[in-house]
Amino acid sequence: MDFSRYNQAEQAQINAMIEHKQMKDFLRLYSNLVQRCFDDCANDFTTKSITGKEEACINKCADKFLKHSERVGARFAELSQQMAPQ
Amino acid sequence: MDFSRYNQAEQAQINAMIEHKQMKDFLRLYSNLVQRCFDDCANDFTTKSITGKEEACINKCADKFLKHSERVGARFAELSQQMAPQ
Amino acid sequence: MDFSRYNQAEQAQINAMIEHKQMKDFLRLYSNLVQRCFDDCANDFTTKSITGKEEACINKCADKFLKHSERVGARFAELSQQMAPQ
Amino acid sequence: MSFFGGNGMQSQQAINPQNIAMAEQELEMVTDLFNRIVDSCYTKCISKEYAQNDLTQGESVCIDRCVAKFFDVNTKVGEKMQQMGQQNMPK
Amino acid sequence: MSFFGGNGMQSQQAINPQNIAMAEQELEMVTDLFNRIVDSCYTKCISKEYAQNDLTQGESVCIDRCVAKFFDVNTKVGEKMQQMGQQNMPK
Amino acid sequence: MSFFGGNGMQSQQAINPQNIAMAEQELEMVTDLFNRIVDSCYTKCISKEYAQNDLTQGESVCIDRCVAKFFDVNTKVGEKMQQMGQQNMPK
Repeated sequence: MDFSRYNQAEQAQINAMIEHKQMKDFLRLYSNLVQRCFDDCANDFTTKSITGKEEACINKCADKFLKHSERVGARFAELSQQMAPQ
Repeated sequence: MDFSRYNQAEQAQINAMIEHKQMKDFLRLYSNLVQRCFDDCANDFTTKSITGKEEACINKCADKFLKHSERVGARFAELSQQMAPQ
Repeated sequence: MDFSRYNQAEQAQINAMIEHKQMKDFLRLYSNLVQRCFDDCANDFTTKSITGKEEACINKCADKFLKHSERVGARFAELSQQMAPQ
Repeated sequence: MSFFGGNGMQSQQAINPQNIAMAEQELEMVTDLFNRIVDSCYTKCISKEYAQNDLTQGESVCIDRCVAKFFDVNTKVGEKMQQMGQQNMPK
Repeated sequence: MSFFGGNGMQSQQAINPQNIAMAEQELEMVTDLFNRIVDSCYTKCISKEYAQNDLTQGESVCIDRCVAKFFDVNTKVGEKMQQMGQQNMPK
Repeated sequence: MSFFGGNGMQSQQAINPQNIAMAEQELEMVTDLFNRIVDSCYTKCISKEYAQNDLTQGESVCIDRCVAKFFDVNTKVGEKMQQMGQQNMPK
């Protein structure tokens, strides 16, 4: 995204908006991760604490989800840059 | 949630915000219920009015959904309270 | 929706709100369409450009999705009108 | 944007923020209902084979009935909840 | 709506907009967590046959455990992410 | 929060609310696109067996292609809709 066409006062306000949005996006990523890993890993409701097997699954799921998001972010940034001049 | 660290003026504003949010949450619960029960119960598109069988299904689905939400709410409140002092 | 009970100043503000919302709804429709047609049509990840077969599928999916939304919109408007006097 | 550039007629009338908030909520509910119907009826009625660009006769009829049924369910559930008058949210 | 009609007590105290924003975010997170638990545990625990209006004994027990487990997972993932202290968003 | 505490430089320039609204909408669209790609490509590419903590070679390659394809579809659908220039929303 290129906001250089706006004046400095506007850019300052836009930057504050972006910062606020990044916080919200981070929280959204976090709660998406929790729900997805819960849905994929928690399947035994004979106990109310998570089992060792479930915990191992959740750990791997959380790692994969974060690495996945990071990789999508990298590709997304590259492709956005390529499209910018068009 | 404990907002006692804020001053009274702030708490008044926060309470107004909570009230507004409860209204929105109630509407969200309602439309979630409608969509879920429709998806689970309406499967016969040879008619345009709901059949007796579909209506019975929707009634049970709506009751279960509300009781489910209520039970989740009760457990949620208990667990939130337990975690608060940490 | 009938906002004739409000005064003209209020109606002007409500109309601005409706216009803003229509823009947002259009963007939401668009990104929903993209995701749905991608999910339904893109299944070959041995290439990074979309194949001829995928493109044909996406074209049909996009057309159907728009015609579907249009038809739902028409029925929705009729039924809303019928219910208004109640 | 509606805060700027009022005309003469508007400046003579007071805007009640509660009326605006009510209109906003009504708009929100109608849009949400529409979006949910689009989603549910697409899943119920549209074949994922995408054999042609037009809706088939069967798909069209299915959509009409699906929208009508969704309205029906929405009304019935609304009546039911009004009867109960109960609330199920975390405080 | 909270901008209008303050009482005497309120007018003597300053409202810090950052405190309000923090409270709003906290409220948002708690509501979001609640809604996700309702969704996930409904899918995990409630039979789609809808044979009666009440929750069965099995469904009730499942809900209790499901909510407890979701809290558990939420805490564990939170601890894990704090350890990593990393951020994965597009700039 | 941007309403409070402006500095000297800012106070000399006028803020056009329409520019801010446009920037907000652009930001919204980019974030929404990113989130949808994360969701769709996770479903398409990541094995639910969770056998290890790292992405496999196959998963990594799949993600790269999936993101590229999603961009492609996004562009193609955009062009198609511009051609049609039609609108399908309830009034």
